[in-house]
Amino acid sequence: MFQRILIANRGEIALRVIRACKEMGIESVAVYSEADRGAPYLHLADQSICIGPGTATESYLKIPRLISAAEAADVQAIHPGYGFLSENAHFAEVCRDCKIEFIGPPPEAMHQLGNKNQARKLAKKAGVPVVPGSEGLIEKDEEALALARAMGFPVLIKAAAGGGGRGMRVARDEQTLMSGLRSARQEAESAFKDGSVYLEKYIEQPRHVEVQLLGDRSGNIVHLWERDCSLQRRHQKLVEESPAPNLPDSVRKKMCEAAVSLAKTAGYYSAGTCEFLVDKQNRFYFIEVNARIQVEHPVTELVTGIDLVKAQIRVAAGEPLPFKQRDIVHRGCAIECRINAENPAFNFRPSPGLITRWQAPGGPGVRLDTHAVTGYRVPPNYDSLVAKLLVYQPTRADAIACMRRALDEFIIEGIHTTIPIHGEIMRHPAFQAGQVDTTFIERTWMQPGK
Amino acid sequence: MFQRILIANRGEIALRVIRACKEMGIESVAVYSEADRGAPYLHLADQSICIGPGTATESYLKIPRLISAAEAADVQAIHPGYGFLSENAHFAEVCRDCKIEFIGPPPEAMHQLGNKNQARKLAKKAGVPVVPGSEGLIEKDEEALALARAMGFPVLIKAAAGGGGRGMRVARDEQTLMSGLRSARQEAESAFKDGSVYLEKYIEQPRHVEVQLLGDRSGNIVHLWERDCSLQRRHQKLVEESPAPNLPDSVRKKMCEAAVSLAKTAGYYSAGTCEFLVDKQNRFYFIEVNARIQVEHPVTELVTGIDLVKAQIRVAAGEPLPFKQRDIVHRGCAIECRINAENPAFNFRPSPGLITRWQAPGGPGVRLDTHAVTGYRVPPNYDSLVAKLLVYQPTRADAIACMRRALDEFIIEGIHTTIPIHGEIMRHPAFQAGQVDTTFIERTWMQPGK
Amino acid sequence: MGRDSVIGLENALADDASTHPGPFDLPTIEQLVALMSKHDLSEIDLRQGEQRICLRRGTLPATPAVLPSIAEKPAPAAAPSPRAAEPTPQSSPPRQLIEIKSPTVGTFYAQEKPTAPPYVNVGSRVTPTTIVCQIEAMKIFNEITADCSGVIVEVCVQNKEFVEYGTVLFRVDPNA
Amino acid sequence: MGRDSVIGLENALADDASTHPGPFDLPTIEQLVALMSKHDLSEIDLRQGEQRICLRRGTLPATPAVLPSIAEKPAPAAAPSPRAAEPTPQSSPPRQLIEIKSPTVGTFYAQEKPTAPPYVNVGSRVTPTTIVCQIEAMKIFNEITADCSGVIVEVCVQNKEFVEYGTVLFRVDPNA
Repeated sequence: MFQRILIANRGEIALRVIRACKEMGIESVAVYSEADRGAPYLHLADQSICIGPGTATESYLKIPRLISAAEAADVQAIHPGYGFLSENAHFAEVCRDCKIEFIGPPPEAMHQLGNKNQARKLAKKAGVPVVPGSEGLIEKDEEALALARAMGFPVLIKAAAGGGGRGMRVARDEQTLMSGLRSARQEAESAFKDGSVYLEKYIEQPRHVEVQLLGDRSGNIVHLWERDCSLQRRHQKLVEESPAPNLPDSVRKKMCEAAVSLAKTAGYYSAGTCEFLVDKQNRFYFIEVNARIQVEHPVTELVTGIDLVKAQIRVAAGEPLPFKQRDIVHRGCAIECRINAENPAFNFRPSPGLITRWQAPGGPGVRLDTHAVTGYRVPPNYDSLVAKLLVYQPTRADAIACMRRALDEFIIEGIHTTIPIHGEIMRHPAFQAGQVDTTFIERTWMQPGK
Repeated sequence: MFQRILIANRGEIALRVIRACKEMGIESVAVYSEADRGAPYLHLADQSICIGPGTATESYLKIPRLISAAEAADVQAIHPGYGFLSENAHFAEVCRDCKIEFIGPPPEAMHQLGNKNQARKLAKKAGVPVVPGSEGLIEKDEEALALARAMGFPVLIKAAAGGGGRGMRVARDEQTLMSGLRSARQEAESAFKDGSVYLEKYIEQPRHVEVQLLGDRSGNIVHLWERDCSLQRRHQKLVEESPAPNLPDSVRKKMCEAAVSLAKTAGYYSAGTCEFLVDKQNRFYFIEVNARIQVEHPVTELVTGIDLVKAQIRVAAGEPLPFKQRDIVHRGCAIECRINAENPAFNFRPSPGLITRWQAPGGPGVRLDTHAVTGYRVPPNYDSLVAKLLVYQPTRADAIACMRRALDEFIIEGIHTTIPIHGEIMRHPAFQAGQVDTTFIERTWMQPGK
Repeated sequence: MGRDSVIGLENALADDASTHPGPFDLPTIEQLVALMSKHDLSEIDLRQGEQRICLRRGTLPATPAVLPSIAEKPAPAAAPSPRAAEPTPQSSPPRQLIEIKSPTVGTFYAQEKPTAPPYVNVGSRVTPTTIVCQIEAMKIFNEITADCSGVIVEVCVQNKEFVEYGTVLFRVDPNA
Repeated sequence: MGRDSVIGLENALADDASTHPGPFDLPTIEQLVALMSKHDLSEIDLRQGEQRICLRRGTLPATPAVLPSIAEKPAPAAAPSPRAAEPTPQSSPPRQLIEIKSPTVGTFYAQEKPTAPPYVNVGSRVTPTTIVCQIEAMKIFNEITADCSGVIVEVCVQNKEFVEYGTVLFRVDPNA
């Protein structure tokens, strides 16, 4: 096992890894930017090193400085956390070249899965359903028509060079398909000087369900069941839970097996997540693989009793997984609410600053992962996540009741947070019924006026 | 189900019941003495009523005032918590007379189990082993000799009117028995004007192991496995855990079954605990039944996933238990450390006062039950428990590592607490090996000098 | 170094801005003016988006302020003493009155029996042994005595009202 | 010196931000003004996007002060009892010295190669382009220039010592 690990990250995930190290008897080395200087969680590490100014590109994203710190501190491994360099295959390779273990998947798998097209090909190869669409560009309207008929309406017309919704059209029948192709081409032409478009099955109000994967280097890859992350705002997850409500067990099993076979095809190991879209008929489509530990990993830790960060470290140290698929039992229901330093009343504008009061909830079924304390100043430089509030209960109804109770107890002063909207979500009949999709938050709370 | 419950208690257990009520959609009515006026947990109740001055006998122990408050608030039930009136059969009867449900066992069972001799008789009737001894007083030395030979040395000579160790002798052989009888009788005679003594088997360095019981009113009584509470100081528990380390599974099962049969014999329902002494040969002897919820109940909640306080309330409302014995599975290992406002460096002298900083631990596997926050003043009037820090992990080694980590994160300023000694306990080889008994704390840490 | 403190300040203001973007009130102006004269300020200029407060004092080219209604205020610097200094006035009784508090928890009864008149009214003179009311707890009626001398100036609870321990029942003027 | 109190102010401000919402935060202004008179600042001008706070004292200065200069500003008036104002006396160098800090993380090398003499010693005169040392990160040697003019009065790190970002490498007296 490693004697010393450097954590190339900050905030709650840095603290999460520090905690894992402490419990495993491994020394932890934290790095920090000047914006994070003096943050309380740094004192919990055995050593901490300043690696640059607040700007991430000059600190948490600056590979040479991280490697220098790692070499100076004489660590055997680096944990990248999530975000920053966590999915950067080049960084993983640099670590390998410097004889430092990268606590994550093999660079080769990161390369393959990092490229959307390659990942899509890989998924097909592994027999994992992907969102149907034209393999290449659409030359003639007839192709589009044939393809649309084949996969069924509605379909999405996308500009090859597109972005930000420009050159994008939803076609619900043959007529709107024809007109859509025309207008999309024109718009794309004028916007990107490239009128080429392609076609994709349009999945209306989908759910976002992902499967947690864990593998060792001897090819034992298991899934730790799914998480439903449909509650998102601008693709930012707000609430995650497991199990996915109202998901037929047959679908759930198929999805988990699909994720495992994809991981095996990619020669994957360590922790990772396979994301799917699920349509109203509970058909699931592969989106992408997140080749790292995820923000919402504690949801899975609660329902399986398996510590994912410790598992990552053990796998990186060459140990085999101590369990097989059949040993992994899913029990009860876990929900996570992301507490962000944002002001929901003002279109979730960031609300950094000094936390003048921090009074955390507690008691039965409550887990809180946070680096914040009273007197901590949330820097404006990074993402606004200040805490992950989780509950674990026998049933979903119990979990929702427990989360409501915990949110009511949570007092944070000095900054605005997402606590109020989480309270509304937990009290919303649609959420209580498990009838939400990725458009729910926008449809329900986002007033364009604000 | 009840619409409104009054909580006839204070501090962390009052908050524990408030939380259960909130999650069950029941209104909670808190009562408080002037010493607890303004305590933060009171704001979490739907209503709070001042019932008297700080002196417990004039507030938390004052039945008429509690009943008046209950009637004024129009509650259907009263939860007594632990301590105070929780094991007072008379209070339970008064509640019944006032048509208020007492959330606890039936008064009849409380009467029987409240009396040590009756409880001992009941245990024998239920075939539960008790500490061997003379049924009545010892008249002649020959009786004592015969009995001692029968149950084997060492034996304990106790003065009938005895107390505080006076008129008490340990006899390890026939000779010391004879001399012991003589000196004990003399000492008792001079101390209590009553020289009568009796004989009891002396159990050396025993472990304290207790079984959690839960029953409904239709006679379904189950056990929720055991807790080892051997780490005590002056009979005050400091650390509790489940499962009991190094306890043969056969003994464990027998003990749990014995507890259930005793509860059935007593016509018991609601939550309760059956306490045993376990000797070096893993023979167990009944001590007493605690006819209430206990401080350390969360240990059992963690390893069984069953919420004991909610269960108490449901049973009081007439609901049957939703599970049978076979449904109750014990998983993993849980440890509780009692954080008391005491100064271990000065013989655990109480350390009430203003908490100027309260920074709680968190992250995976940590549960914290506390009514304290930064700025809370611990009143000198009541017991010194300010927090219960619990961890839950797959193995005992993991749990100890997690508890060490959590204790290291815990920052409390303004008062002294038992955190330092818990840190030492978690690092002590004897504890890590599960080789401790009820004399361990005194033997290891209590310097008479201090 | 100086820069850091600006960031802190920006946060503070940004926070304000996001919290309550309401209009500013006259007390604010009054206190600003008080600040100006107290610290010999020559100018205060605050703005946020559309809003602006601009105050000048002393011998300076008087340029018109953006908000006329506010611009009138500063000139004479008739600074009223800062109200902020005053502690918020408690609704507590004048110090000379004595409070008779409930010694228990229960129901307050002003009369011995429904037909009888109240034990005391406003204006009644009481001595320490005077019974002022009864409080019923669990069907038991406890007679409450004044335990002080004077004249009842206030009856603080309604007949048959539930009272907590320590609830003020009457106020007595010992000097009347 | 002014530095410490400004930082103190920073906290106070963010603090007030939470407790005293409102577009123009009086506690903020009050503390700014207190700071102004305490350090005899003639002007404070703060803005962020739409927001601006501008305070002036005494007779109008010719040019509006920019904020970074606040720290230097209290030349004459702040001379009286500056240390008294200091809550925690930092072990920072005398004001007139310039610090050359490490722009990266790595190993400090005083010489170009083991055989060569150090780039600079105490007493060496440097100009902005003078190479003062190398810092090695991942086998790459970065030449560090003085970026200031003056005489080296202190070499703060040992040869081959690991330096964090921002570690002070040298102290330079610009007036020598």
